[in-house]
Amino acid sequence: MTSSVLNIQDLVVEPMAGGRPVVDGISISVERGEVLALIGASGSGKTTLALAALGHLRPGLRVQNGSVTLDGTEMLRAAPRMLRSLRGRAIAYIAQSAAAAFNPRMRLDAQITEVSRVHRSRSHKEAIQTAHRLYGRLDLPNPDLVGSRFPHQVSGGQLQRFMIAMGLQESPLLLVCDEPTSALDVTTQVEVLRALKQGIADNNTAALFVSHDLAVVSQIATKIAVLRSGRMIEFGTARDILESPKDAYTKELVAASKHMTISPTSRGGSVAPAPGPEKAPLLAVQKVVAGFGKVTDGSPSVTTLNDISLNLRKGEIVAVIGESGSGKSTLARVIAGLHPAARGEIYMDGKRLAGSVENRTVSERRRIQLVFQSADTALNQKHSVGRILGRVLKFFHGTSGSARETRVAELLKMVQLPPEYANRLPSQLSGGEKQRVNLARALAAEPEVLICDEITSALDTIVAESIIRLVESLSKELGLGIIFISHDLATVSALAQEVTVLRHGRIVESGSTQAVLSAPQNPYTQLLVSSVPQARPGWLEEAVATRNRLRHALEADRSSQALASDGVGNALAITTGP
Amino acid sequence: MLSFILKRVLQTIVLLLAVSILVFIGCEILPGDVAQVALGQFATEDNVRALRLELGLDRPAYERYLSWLVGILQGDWGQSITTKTPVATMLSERLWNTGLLALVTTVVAVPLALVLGLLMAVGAGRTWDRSASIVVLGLSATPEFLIGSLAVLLFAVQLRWLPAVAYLSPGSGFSQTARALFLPVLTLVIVVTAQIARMTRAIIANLLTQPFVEMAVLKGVPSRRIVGVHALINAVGPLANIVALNIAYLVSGVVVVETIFAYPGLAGLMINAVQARDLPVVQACALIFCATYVIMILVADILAHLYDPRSNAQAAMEKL
Amino acid sequence: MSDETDKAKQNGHAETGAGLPHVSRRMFNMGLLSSSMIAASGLPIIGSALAAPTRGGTVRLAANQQSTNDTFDSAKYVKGDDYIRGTSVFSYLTRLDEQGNPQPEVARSWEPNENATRWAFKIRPGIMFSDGTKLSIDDIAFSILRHKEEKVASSAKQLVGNIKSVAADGPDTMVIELETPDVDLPVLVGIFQFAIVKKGTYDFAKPIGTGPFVVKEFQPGIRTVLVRNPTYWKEGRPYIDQFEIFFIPDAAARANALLSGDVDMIIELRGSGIEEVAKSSNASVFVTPSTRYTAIQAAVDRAPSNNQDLNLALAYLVDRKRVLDTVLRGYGTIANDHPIGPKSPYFNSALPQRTLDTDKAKFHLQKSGVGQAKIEVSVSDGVLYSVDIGQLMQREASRAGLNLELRREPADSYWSAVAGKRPYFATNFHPRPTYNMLLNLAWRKGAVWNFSHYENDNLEKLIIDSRATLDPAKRKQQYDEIQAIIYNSGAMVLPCFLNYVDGVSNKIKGLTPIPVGSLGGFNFTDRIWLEG
Amino acid sequence: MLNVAAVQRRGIRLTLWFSILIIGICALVAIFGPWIVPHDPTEFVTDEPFGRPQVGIWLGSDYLGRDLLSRLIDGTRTTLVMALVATVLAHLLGDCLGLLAALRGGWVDAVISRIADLILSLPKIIVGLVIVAALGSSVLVIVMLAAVVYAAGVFRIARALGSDLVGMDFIKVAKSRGEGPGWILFSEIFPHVAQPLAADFAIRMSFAILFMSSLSFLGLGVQPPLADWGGLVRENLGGLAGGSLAPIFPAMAIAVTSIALNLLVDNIGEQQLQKKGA
Repeated sequence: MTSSVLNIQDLVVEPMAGGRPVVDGISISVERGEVLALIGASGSGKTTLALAALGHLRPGLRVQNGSVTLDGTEMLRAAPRMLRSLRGRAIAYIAQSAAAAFNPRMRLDAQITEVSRVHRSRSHKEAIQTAHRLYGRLDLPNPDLVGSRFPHQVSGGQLQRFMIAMGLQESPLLLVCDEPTSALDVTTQVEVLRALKQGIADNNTAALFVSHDLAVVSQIATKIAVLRSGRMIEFGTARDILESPKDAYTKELVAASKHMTISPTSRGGSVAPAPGPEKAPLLAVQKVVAGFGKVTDGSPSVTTLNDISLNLRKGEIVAVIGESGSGKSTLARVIAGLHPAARGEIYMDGKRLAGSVENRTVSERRRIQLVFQSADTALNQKHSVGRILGRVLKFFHGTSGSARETRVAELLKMVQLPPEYANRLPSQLSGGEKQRVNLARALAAEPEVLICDEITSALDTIVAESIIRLVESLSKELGLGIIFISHDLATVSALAQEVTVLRHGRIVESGSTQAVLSAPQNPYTQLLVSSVPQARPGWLEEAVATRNRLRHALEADRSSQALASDGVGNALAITTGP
Repeated sequence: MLSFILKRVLQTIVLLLAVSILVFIGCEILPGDVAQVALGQFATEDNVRALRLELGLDRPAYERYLSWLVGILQGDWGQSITTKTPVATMLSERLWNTGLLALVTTVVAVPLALVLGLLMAVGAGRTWDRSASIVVLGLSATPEFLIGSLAVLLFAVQLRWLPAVAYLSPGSGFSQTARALFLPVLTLVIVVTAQIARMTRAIIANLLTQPFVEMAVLKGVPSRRIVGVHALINAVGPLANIVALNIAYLVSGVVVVETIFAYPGLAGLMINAVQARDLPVVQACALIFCATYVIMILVADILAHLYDPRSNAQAAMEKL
Repeated sequence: MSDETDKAKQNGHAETGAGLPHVSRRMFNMGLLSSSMIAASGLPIIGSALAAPTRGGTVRLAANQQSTNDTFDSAKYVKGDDYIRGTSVFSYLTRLDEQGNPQPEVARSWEPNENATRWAFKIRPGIMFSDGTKLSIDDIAFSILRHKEEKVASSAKQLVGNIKSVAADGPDTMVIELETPDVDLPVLVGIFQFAIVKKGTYDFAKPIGTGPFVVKEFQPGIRTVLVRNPTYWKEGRPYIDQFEIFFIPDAAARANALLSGDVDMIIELRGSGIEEVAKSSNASVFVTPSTRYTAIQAAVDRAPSNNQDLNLALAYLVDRKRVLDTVLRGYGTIANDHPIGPKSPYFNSALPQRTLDTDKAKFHLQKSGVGQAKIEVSVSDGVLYSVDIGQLMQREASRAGLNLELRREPADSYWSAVAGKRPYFATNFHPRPTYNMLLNLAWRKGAVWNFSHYENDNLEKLIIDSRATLDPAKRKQQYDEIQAIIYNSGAMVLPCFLNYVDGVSNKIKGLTPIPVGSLGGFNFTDRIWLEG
Repeated sequence: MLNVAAVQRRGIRLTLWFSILIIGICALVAIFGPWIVPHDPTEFVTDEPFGRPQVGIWLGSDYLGRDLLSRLIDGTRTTLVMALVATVLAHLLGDCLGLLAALRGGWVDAVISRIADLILSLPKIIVGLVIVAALGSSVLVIVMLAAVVYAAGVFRIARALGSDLVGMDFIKVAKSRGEGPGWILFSEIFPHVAQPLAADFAIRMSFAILFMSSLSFLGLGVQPPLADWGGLVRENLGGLAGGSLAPIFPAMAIAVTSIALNLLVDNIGEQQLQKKGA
């Protein structure tokens, strides 16, 4: 026991307001040089457990029972002074969102060396040197200069690496990483994961690694603890858990993570209907240019979409793939009429659609429905589910009274929710349920074209998979044409017949899913494909190797694009550095 | 940065122009013109006509406004209608008095309020914070005429320590001036400190719920550094704004304190001038008040800009 | 009452010219002016002749009305502090004494012709202006006649109307010719407006006078600083070196300033400030009994205030005793709805004193037939105590079943937009050196301050005739009738005469009350001194 | 340092109850005033100005010898009704314009924002003095004045709240469906901003009470014999030097009500914060 860096015994954390404990009697220990992953869906108590290791509880929570010992110190009962001296020095924390965790108005160097400063462990000069050394090891460009920037002046992936540097600055015994990569794009995730793995290895640091993504965890963890509803349901070495999960939930988790990898023999291609070539597509996007600012000669001052064309047939699912800043959400809005294009046309059934939703007919508006990424913001939190769906019915179909109630129940059934959910508020639903309501609302209009904008990205793996299945079945049952926008190749590979890859507002590759994913032509598509996490040993190293191989081709491509797409490439431009 | 300031200055000029037109129309609408009001009880039709002629009020309104505007653009504030002295002369002493009161109050109240607000935010939720919050809230909710009157009653009438009226006689020395200013400054300091401290606490306490503060805690940064450095640099913008609003209030809104302490300041002059329908003086006061407000807000915005690395200003400075 | 007016009509044309103007002058004036009330109020008479005056020191006065209208142009004087500034910087031909009689100043003596239409004034020689030039009769003539000029817009325009000419008659004699006889001319030429200025002066930004002080600093609405005029013609005067005026508009703040010793004199104490100063050991209440009044007037040329019964009902709805005790704190005299003070020899004691009488009020209300119609009475903070008197009246009105509502009007436009323009409104009036002057200003047809627009041929005639009546008995009779007419007209509810109640530091000596204004009739700066 | 919730709970409950109690009492007094006044507020109960408290005249008499308690009760009604109406009007005006400006943007937003800036840049009290001088001091004028002056502040709050929301996806959903501005404003946006606006309402009302009191204190209040709290302070301020508490009681009423309104908002705000944290 005493040799453990961290030892948590029978920890019970509960909300002050009463209710089910958030952490319910968990005991774990982390040995020197070991990486323990805590895996679970949101609400499983994994973050609370990780923060307890630092002797920290979020407001509104209290410890009901248990002990947390860090290197022999009881963290839950330590004096504030003691805690302060340990935090940052003996135990360091890496937060999920680096963008929120860095003070926006302090320079990065100052924030990273602040750890040394408050612990008076070394002189300012030494601290700076240590930090710059770390930057170099973490592959940050221009290690001696980049730290004088402010957080907003570096890219998200770089910021996350700065956070790792901050965690490693004082070479702590234990590094607590709270979903350090889940807010990142897949290609960035590869870089950060590698940096983190490197950092841990260099210092022989022990780590507590919190994640919902088994594939990510599998690359870095030596042991895995599976949490569900505040309890630890399975514990073992990474290999044991991945290869022979015992608990049913763990099995489901492992299975989902396997589904979520690219399989060249996916269902997608085979179910494609054979449309007659003479028939006009249901929806056609032709040479669309869109952006922000004043439009001169059909090009806006900031271009986010450039020369985009796309066809969608009835019953077909077309995927649009791209990372943040690729313009994929803008495309969704252009089609939905929320963001009029500067140039180019959109046709539905051969009829040209007006650019702005105000100028479209009611029927045109009804036939195209957009499902937003985050159900939290897309559903009005103050309206009940019944009201949300009912309004659409009333608006488009004039349905009211008991007919409306019946139809609401039908819609809920369609998205596999019980009819009594009509009386609930969105805040009373889980993330997956909310996304189902979000879908149901679109379906209530009885659309012909459904645009799904990143509808699974905010969801846990298992839930995401079930939503994908739902979309797939809806497409079949209702014969909808679906444009499925995602950053996640794995999701798409299981669903779409056609795929279009966007980068910096341009189409870099498109074609049938099978063709594009199994034999990508464009280096960027290749990078994307290789970056999709896989729950097998050695994937990370392969991905890094692919990345390094493609780097050159990508950078050439990038700089030429950055000129054209002005502004979007800002964050990336810095990688090449001054 | 420069274009930002230029744009704001332009906006300010338009705003001031709008105010001057508004004031002019307002004075035209007011019942009774300067001649009637000046003669008051003694106004007869003959008198009024004669005085109007004497004051040049027989000219049409737009003509009078334009000639005033031309004057202003040449730096001439015009002449008071009632006293026939240049407005600039009339303003000078009042402006000095008002400025002195505002300055002294600001110098005392702002640091006091910021420190108090920070201390309350550090101890947010503790007994000290709760009791201080209630005291501060109580003071900010107490009408200033009560604070002022009680202060006079206690310090001037009962204890005889300080003068009851803030009469600054010409050539009075420092200690005399300090004694005269003490009670009005005290009253205003109480009012202003309570306001700023309350807002400071709210702003800082809100910042303390930010993730970067949790991160700092988990880095082992002590509370005072979190509040004094991490939170404070993020609070510069809103704090500057609040301080600016309070300073603008000190210049233009202290009618009540001027009344209680018989302090000859600008606000009193403006009311006086409104009552006498002395348009050039009203205009001058209105413009000074409005300009103070706008300039204060502008300074606060520039300060916020300078402290915000995301703004262009910071980028521009970096380039230099 | 008709009997009385008839009698007045019969006796209207009294003989004129007989009698000795000089001897009877006292009778022409108000004659009520004795300082007996000061003793009664427990205040020692300030500055008895026993103590020898000392020279030097600065006296500070806090005035009550702050305004950027402050001026040295006597044609535009409107406020007490203007008068004080005027009497400090300028000299006058005559000056009223404590009894209200004109005393020589720049004029050493005066003599009228037999019907008082031509007056000869002997001018004191050797008086110098503060800029070193010599005072001439031309200057004095200009000082009087400029008030007739259109461009001067003088508040004394009506008063100067009776003066036909002013001219020198020899080196030290000045002759004033009148349109109609006026036995009170020596009083008239001493009023504040007739300050003696240099001939041709129209700009008073830098005033030059022959008074006890010269201007050191003048900031309208802020302060006036006056210093001793070394060439003042009165030997040894003024006693004080410097005199400052500034403003404390708030009555409570003014009292506090006096109590804390920040000022030496204040104009107008109010409410419990009076008691506080009275209790204090370093300052005293300085009371000047006077016939200043605040009245509720009815505009009799419009509805509903042309209803005489309604007006009389209002007269019975004022609790005069309560006004005197509560509002005025006893510093006043109960009045009987006409402007003649009870201590005046002209006072008509035959008229029954009106008191609060709900029954009589109800009787008149019944007769008036107003029923539940809303009657609005305009009051203002600019009219001293009118808001309080209005509230007392309103309370009694509600008891008598009259729907009376108060309208508090803004002070600044009160005289131009309210007084005389609304049915019922409060007015206040400072006493004039003679009642005749007051009646001419306030009760003649078309007179400036005839706010009630009350017109009565008989009254008109009585006012004109009494000015030329030299026989005291005859005059008394005329005044009795005048009072009866006003009393019965219902045009004015005048509950109380208000004393001037001021505050003076105990250090100030030599101050005596003169019943035309605050603090020695606003004319005191050359005779007060500071106790050693 | 951040774990302060436990300590706060008791304090919150206490001040919350205090504020509810005070506001409740004020409301009851305002509603039932005419039935609970011991005397007619315009009646002279004693000949003595500033009489000491005694049986039946529990707070003493005012400067004209009227019962101060009765006048205070009567003033409560005047003060609160005026402040309430002014605040309701300010919010009606400010909320509608603010949300509209946020939704519409463009020139609508620019014009209304500039007007609001203009109003905010002028000193309130002085504007008040000028307006009252021009239009006379009646309840209507004062209430409308306060409403307009405070509408500018409400506008800014409502606009800021609205601006945060108009970018939200559920608004886009409604827009893409083709919903009109009426539905979007009142059905989609309003439920979200109702609570912060209600909090602003309480704070704003305390401002309005203070503002109107200051106007009354400067002599521009309601018509006598009616008096709001500020007017009562002014009327009786002269008694302060003589040791009378007559001006203190109404001044305390102003302060306590204002404090209660602020505490109410603070507490509700903090409770919500707690709910979020839990």
